[in-house]
Amino acid sequence: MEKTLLTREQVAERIAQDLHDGAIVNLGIGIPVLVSNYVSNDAEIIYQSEQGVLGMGSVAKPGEEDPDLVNASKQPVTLVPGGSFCHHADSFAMLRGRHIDIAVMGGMQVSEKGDLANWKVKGAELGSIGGAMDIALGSRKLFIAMTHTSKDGGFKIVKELDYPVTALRCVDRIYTDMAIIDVTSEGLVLKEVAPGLNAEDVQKVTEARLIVSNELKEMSI
Amino acid sequence: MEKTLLTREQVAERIAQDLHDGAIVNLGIGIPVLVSNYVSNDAEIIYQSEQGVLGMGSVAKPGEEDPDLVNASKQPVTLVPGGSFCHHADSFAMLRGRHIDIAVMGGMQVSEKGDLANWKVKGAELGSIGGAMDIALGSRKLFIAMTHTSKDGGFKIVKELDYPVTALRCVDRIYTDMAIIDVTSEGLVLKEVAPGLNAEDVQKVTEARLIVSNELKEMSI
Amino acid sequence: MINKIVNSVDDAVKDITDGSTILFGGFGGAGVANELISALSRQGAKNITAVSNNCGYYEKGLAKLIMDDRISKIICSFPLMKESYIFKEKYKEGKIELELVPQGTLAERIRAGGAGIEGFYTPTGVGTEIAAGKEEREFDGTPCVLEKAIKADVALIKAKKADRWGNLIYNKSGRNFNPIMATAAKITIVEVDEIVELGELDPETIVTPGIFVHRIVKKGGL
Amino acid sequence: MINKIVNSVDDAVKDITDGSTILFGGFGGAGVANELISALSRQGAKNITAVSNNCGYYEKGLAKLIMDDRISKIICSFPLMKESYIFKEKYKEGKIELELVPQGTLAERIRAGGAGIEGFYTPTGVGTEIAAGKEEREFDGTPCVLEKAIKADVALIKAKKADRWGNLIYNKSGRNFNPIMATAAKITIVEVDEIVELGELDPETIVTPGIFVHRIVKKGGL
Repeated sequence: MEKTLLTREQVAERIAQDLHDGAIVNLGIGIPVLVSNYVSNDAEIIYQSEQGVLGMGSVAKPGEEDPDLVNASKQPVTLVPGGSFCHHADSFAMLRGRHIDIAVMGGMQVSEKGDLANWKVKGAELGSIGGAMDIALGSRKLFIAMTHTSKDGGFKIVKELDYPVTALRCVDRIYTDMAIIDVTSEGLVLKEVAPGLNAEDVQKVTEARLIVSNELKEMSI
Repeated sequence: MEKTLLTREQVAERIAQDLHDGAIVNLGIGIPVLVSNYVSNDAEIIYQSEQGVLGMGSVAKPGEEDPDLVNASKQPVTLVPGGSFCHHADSFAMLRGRHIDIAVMGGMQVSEKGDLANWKVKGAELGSIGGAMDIALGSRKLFIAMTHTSKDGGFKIVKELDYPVTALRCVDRIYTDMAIIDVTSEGLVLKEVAPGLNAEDVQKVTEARLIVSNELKEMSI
Repeated sequence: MINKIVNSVDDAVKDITDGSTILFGGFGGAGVANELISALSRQGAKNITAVSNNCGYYEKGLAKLIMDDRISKIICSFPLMKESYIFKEKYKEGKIELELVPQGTLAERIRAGGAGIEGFYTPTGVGTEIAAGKEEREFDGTPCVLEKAIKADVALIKAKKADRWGNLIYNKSGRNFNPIMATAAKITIVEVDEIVELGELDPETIVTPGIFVHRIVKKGGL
Repeated sequence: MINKIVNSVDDAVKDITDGSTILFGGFGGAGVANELISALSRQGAKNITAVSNNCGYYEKGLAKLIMDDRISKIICSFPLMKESYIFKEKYKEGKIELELVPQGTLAERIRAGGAGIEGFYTPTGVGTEIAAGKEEREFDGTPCVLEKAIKADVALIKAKKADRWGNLIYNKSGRNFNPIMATAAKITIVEVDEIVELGELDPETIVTPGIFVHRIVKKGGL
């Protein structure tokens, strides 16, 4: 089998398999926002969005946009039956108060302790935080979706962050275009690899040491 | 003229004269709750009640009671047009956050610095606070309505509280059955006396020293 | 499919364990989950820490739980109403511990517990016996005391209408502590007058979104 | 009689002074008081501290105020959108100071300002550059940073409907920061789509009670 990396869509598809029926989910911008496209129609998932929307539906069709109904990326969206609106302090009471089952977010770096960097490039003067710091700490489970390495091939799963921290010890699971890795008290555990890859392929592009799960398997996409 | 003390109703009537059109007012139990009976019909006063009612109306008529619409004394009341409901944290955001123009409250003791005691009898094991501590500090103006002396003739307007404190330096004006006294940075200023009384009569039953206002007058009831 | 509707109040409270911290919604008699409290009375859990504005009336509801020595501690703002004589007796017998909290601080501590805020500084209580043992600090000349979040195992609340997701609306001042208590418990159980179809509640008017609700029972049974 | 309706946006903002701290409602383009901000632009007040989730788009609204060097400091969570190029230019020129705040902390600081809470402890920001210089403290094993209330001179907010008391309802996620900003300013000025009779808004559905509102102007004029 050829060693190909997963596409962004395939990473999103794989994450969608791990959202259980009834889950309350916050999806960040980038790969995460694609996840909802792959959720089974049998599962009733409630999407929360930081600007005060619980029960966010799909992107609004042309002609049906309301400039006052947007997602976190400021695109016009819809609301599903059962959805509701609240103000920003109440929305972040949900996000900070551990009421969100799963948040899926992009990442620039994740450390072996589960520390996350994703709001500012190393050495940059400016960055935007938005809801990232609150959501990273406040969600019951935090999934990170990202490419396994940076564009120039640099490590993103590292021993210690050298990018500005978003939150410490917050990541539960990392989904990359090569692997699924759990953050545990023992360290990073390699759970699944992309079709055609093996543990060694993944370790080579991972600065932090990976513990290979006894149940290591290929992702099914 | 005979030296008679004001009735509870007369104290309430006099306080009502000092509520301006448009004021947002919180009335405590006892004399304060009577105040609304004496407000001019020309004035639009909005009554806030701690359990989450803004725009509280009169006591409900028999047959029109709703057990879910009560005042702070747990009596059935009504809501006026323009009134609204909110939850307890939002209600105390109003009360603590200095959004109430005038609160009127009963008092056991007031000190010359404007400290208030009204939640627990001296030496008692138990007392009820309710909203008193929040309202005393959080209102823009705090009016105290009380008898000038205790039942056994003891001082209630004192140099230092010896009853348990409700809040420090919170009282703006004291209305008693004998006088109206302002708390100022200079000390207590006697502004008005009940018909037939003079400053000396009031000072005799007041432990704290009273500064007699140059504009001292008889209350008009 | 999400369906938080439970068949009976007894089912709804059956797994509450001894030693639980329980939030009881209501202000006086307004917005009290009477049937859930009766079910808790039948259920038997003891050594409960209760959080409630009042201490129950006569020998019913929360007062019955106190009478039966099921409540070991109560956190409240207004314990002394003449209808709360059971509390007073039990307090004098040393059967129940009291943590007296100003009403606004009680509300804010519960809200903080639900919002992931661990503590806050309020001017309320400075210079009073409530501040004893608490850290004081000045902010721009305003002295404040540090108060800590209240988080609970269970909330027993009352609402007017719910849908199967647990979205709630309330009736008038029956709202009171209920919406904030809903946010601060691991398991929030709601007694409602009416259950409606999903989508029937106007999204602009939902006071408690379903995210904070775990079990719904209809008053008087389904 | 209480009547908070003002004839024009220019009248509504005319007394805003140089050096004011101003809360700007909205999230992206949702729930932004565009006409009030344009009026403020005409009005001329400068040396403003702005509190806003974003830094304005293109060369309009808040971005125009920044372009005209009217904003000396901005407190926000998300300054870098590609449409916010004016902010970026002015920041690089040293013409505007930035206080970057996590979005939830920004919301909570504003809410605290309106609620008389002077400071609070949040886990958000611990171990990040946001925590620099802030007090840290652990609560039951959760490390937190101390954040302080934001209080403002003026709030410029957007709502859907108002009555003459200033009771407000909003449109969908146009709600966002507007209700909390309404509570945290000495003068809250609201731009609304529609003014209705007193009593027309359902008391159960009013999001911002009139107690928090001082001036109302109708979008597009009366």
